[in-house]
Amino acid sequence: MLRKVPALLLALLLATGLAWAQGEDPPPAESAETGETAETAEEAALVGEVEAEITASTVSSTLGDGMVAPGNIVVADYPNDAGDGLLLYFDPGSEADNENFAGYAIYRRTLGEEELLLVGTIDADEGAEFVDGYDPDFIVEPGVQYEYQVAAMYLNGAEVPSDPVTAQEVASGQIYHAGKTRVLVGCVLFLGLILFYFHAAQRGVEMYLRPIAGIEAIDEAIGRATEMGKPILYVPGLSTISDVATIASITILGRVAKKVAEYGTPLLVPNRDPIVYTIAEETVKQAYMEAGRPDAFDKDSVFFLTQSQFAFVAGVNGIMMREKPATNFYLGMFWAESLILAETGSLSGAIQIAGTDAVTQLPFFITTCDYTLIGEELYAASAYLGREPKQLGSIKGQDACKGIIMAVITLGLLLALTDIIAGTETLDWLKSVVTMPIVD
Amino acid sequence: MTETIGLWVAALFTIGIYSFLYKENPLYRLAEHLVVGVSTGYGITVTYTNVIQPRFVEPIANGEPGAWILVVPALLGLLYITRFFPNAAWLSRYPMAFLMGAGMGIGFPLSMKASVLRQLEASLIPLYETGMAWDVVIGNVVMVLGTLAALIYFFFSKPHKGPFFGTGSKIGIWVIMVGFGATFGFTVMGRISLLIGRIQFLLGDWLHIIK
Amino acid sequence: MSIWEKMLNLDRRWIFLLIGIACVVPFFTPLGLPILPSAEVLGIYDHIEGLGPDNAIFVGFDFDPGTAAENMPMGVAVLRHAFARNIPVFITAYTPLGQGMAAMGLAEVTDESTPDYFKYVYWEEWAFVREQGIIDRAEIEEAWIAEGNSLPENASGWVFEGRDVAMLGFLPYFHLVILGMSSSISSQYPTDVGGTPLEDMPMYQEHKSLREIDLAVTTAGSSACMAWITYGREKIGLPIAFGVTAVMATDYFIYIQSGQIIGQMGGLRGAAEYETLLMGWSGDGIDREAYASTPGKAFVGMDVQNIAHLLIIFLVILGNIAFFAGGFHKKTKLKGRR
Amino acid sequence: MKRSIPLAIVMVGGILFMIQYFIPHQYSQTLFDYYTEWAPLVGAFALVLGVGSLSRLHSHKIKRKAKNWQYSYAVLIPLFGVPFFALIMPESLGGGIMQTMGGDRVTQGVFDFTYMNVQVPIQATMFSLLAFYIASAAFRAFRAKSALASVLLIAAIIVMLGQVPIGELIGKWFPKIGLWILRYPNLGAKRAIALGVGFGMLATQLKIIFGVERNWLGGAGE
Repeated sequence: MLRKVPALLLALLLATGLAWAQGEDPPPAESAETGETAETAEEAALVGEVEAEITASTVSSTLGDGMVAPGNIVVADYPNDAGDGLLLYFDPGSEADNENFAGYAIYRRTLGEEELLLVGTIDADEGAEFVDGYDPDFIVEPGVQYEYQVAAMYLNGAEVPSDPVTAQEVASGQIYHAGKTRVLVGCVLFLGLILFYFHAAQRGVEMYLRPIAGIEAIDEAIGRATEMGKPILYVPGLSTISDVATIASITILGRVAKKVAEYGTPLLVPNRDPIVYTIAEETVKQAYMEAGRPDAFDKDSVFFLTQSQFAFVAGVNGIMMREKPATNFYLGMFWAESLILAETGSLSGAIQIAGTDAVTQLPFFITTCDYTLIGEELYAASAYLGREPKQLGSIKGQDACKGIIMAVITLGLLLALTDIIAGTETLDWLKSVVTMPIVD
Repeated sequence: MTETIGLWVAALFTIGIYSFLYKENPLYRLAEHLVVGVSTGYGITVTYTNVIQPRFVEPIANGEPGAWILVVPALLGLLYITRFFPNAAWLSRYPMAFLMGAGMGIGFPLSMKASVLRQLEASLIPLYETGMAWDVVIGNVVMVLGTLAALIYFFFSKPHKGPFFGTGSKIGIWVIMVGFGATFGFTVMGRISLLIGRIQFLLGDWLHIIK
Repeated sequence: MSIWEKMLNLDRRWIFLLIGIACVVPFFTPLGLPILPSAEVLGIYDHIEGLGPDNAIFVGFDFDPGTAAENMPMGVAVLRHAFARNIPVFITAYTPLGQGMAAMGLAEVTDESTPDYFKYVYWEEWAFVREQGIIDRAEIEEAWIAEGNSLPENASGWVFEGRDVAMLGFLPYFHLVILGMSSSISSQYPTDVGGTPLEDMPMYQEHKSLREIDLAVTTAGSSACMAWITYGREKIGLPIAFGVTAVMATDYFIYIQSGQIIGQMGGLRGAAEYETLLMGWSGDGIDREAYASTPGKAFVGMDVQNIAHLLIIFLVILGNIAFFAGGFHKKTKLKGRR
Repeated sequence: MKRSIPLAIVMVGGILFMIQYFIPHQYSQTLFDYYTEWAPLVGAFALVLGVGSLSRLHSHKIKRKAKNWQYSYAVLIPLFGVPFFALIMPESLGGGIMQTMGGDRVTQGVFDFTYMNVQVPIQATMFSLLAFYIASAAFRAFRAKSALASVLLIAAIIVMLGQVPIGELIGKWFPKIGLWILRYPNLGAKRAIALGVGFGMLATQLKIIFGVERNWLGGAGE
């Protein structure tokens, strides 16, 4: 598998690099004011483009008192939208130096209409750009020809309007959002890898998964219980069957039950969710059959306790104190009760093996139990034991993606070191390949 | 008056639940059941007044133009009820499918962006820049190497042997343990905070012994 | 039975009693130790400090009563800060029970018994001001006072319903609601919880979609806060701040470092840091305005937390000494364990 | 009809909206707007499932006089009582719900009363029980059994001391080291876990969309 990682990485870099090179993020052009956010940088860049495209349309009206109104209004379609936005850009008039200057008012009308509507204002310190169409009361219709007027507003209430200008472009929706190429590459890559490994697994291609130390411990713990002639307690988590951890736990339960059936050790499986209960019962029964001892299956070994979280814990604690199981398994999804379960178990002197993907509960299991399957180790252990193609394929696909991430981070580390030693700026280049604009 | 009664009821339940620490008892059991009933009842009310009334009942009653189309999602939602009739239970899969499919589809690219690509982007940081404090430099190295090492630990396609995978996974598990230590410490703080909140209620709001 | 074994087999109700005492006694002997605000909390404070009546924020009460002890002081502190600066606040909830929490939080800030409370002016009460066509925040207050209303002595300001605050409440499938609000808030919430149409509210008329909002603070006891990042931040670039329970706080540092959130209050400590800032903390040499005269619940709670933490640490160490000295570690050993 | 159509809806909806993200065009936006408008309405009815199964379970318990059956009334009465008072009863008889809870408008109805004085204290107190359990587990169960567990406990103690003001009195560097742990090694570990979880979540979403994962169909007959 790992041999494929560099090739995949190359594909990723190639694809993102290509997208990047095509200039969907043009270098920030100079603008009247430099915005700090990527948003304004993008807009500024866009304005630069528009400026290059459109040369004409200069309407600067000179008024009394030597006041010059804003002019050179340029209207362009806002890119990557549903055709509901227009970008307005203009040159400030003489108001920019006036201390009474309060901001701009933007007026709009559909071509051929009389009345100008105030669609928005710009504060004095916000520059000379405006995106029209964000106000749900004055939406921009795609394909409609508008006329715009920009008026400089003064603190005394006076307005110095420009002449109305017919918009050079009409709003239109785009079929593809050019700013989302990196996300697209990521999605396609992930989708491709997962589907590839799904098919490979279903075709029966042999797939390597490294041995997981916890599995050894599981077998050993079952052996220990058998020696002592005491029961084994298996809690398949407190969540529903829609939780991945529960599904993983049920697979492991099958394996444990089979071993238990072979050794003839008693098994106790308390449940909180009624559906998980029925599935767990099926699984254990099946395991006894596979072990060739269907008659040894005790119907009362898998049981439903209660749905209430703390009442369930109280019930399981009672079992631990009465039956004194030699081994406790807590595999699946756990919440705050993890601590109460594991504490009681450790007091009863049992060997405890836990496994969950609930990060907040893992520290308690690690300090209290003898062995803990951390996060994804639980899924991997289940795939390893269950050998179910679906599960295996999914684990392998995710692993491949992790491989790509690892490769990029390693590359980043190397480039960062190069930068320190040689004083270059290679990391910035790599970062620009993966960095996405904040706004879609 | 109502307020005083309310305080006493709340205090009674608070103490009743704490009595569980000594021994399981009927008051605790009552509280355990009540909380299920009240929260669901509350949910029904709020859902009706916040969703069904303004989004369905009112537009239809006011005869808003085009409101009739809302009958479609409402009927779809009503199919959930079929769940309780074994013969028609399968119909309840339709509203679930409507919500599930599109929900997953909308979430997929956004999760890819927020949880994967953004995190990748954030781990590409310069380790050292002029003027950086030494603890930040060490921190940056620990952070980037830590992410890489912990990823190696969760990588299942290679045995944990050799300088890259062997050492990497060992460093990885140590870093993970430090991270879990932090979670542990914070969790302790959180649980105690909840207790302090209840004591503030008992001693302050109810008994007025403390401010 | 050795002395260690006896110790470890101590009835745990004694320990329960011990922690109970450790959390009650300090209330009567306050230490009053200072709390230093961290960069993560300052990030939120400074952002809100840079806003004013022309801006607007969202505050999500995205938690249930179970974690109210931690989350409520955060929500209350942010509301207090916003009201003091006359920043309009839209209040939402992720769960039905969260709506009740939001109502309680708002009530706490506007209740007469709270020190430095804000006098709440109901929508219908100031109708006459709206009829005059006044929209500016300062002018509204002027017109309201001109009508013979005066600020109660222990109150620190007015809150005009519909101008300073709108209680939007709970909606199911909240991540879709966030997405929907990115084009128009009123498409998701035609009215507030009380039935007042949003379209009539001055604060809505000035801020019609999430694009015109300057910050969303989500106080959460579950992963609900992630919806704001995935669907708010990544979709329209809305600045987000977290107020999360301590249990979750360590998991979300990655979003601060990646720049996806501007700051985070973690657990009671985070809330206490914010309260310190609201009281005009100037330990770093910067003069801050004091918005509150008395410490809030979180600050007082942190005082109590001191002793409890020391007790827990003591118990861990003592327990381990007993365990190893008593030789229990030899009894249960698995080859495969780590 | 029973399985294949829902599976097809999921697949079509999933793929459609996955692609929709990349298409800003107005038709795509309209489709999206319809969905965000309808989904909460459809989702609101899902509450029926919870109410139905609760009332069925508890009425059965009462009928069969199962163990602790009396307590089932404590579930059923508020389950229907709360919405009945809130939505149907007039305000003079304890009905109605709060309008806004700002200011001095005292709440009187059953709806507000049960929330403030039953729901809030019970739920908050239940969770606070964990403070007691954590103390007991601290003494009796949290063991530094191995080098790794010791690292975990030491980091935990530093962070715990760093979080409370008294930590600074004990050692000036406790808060500093505590924060350093949170910002760097903790962040490194959590990012790796988050990436793993992220991939796991994405894989699950794909499995549901493509009908590989069908557990959500369960329990409604074949």
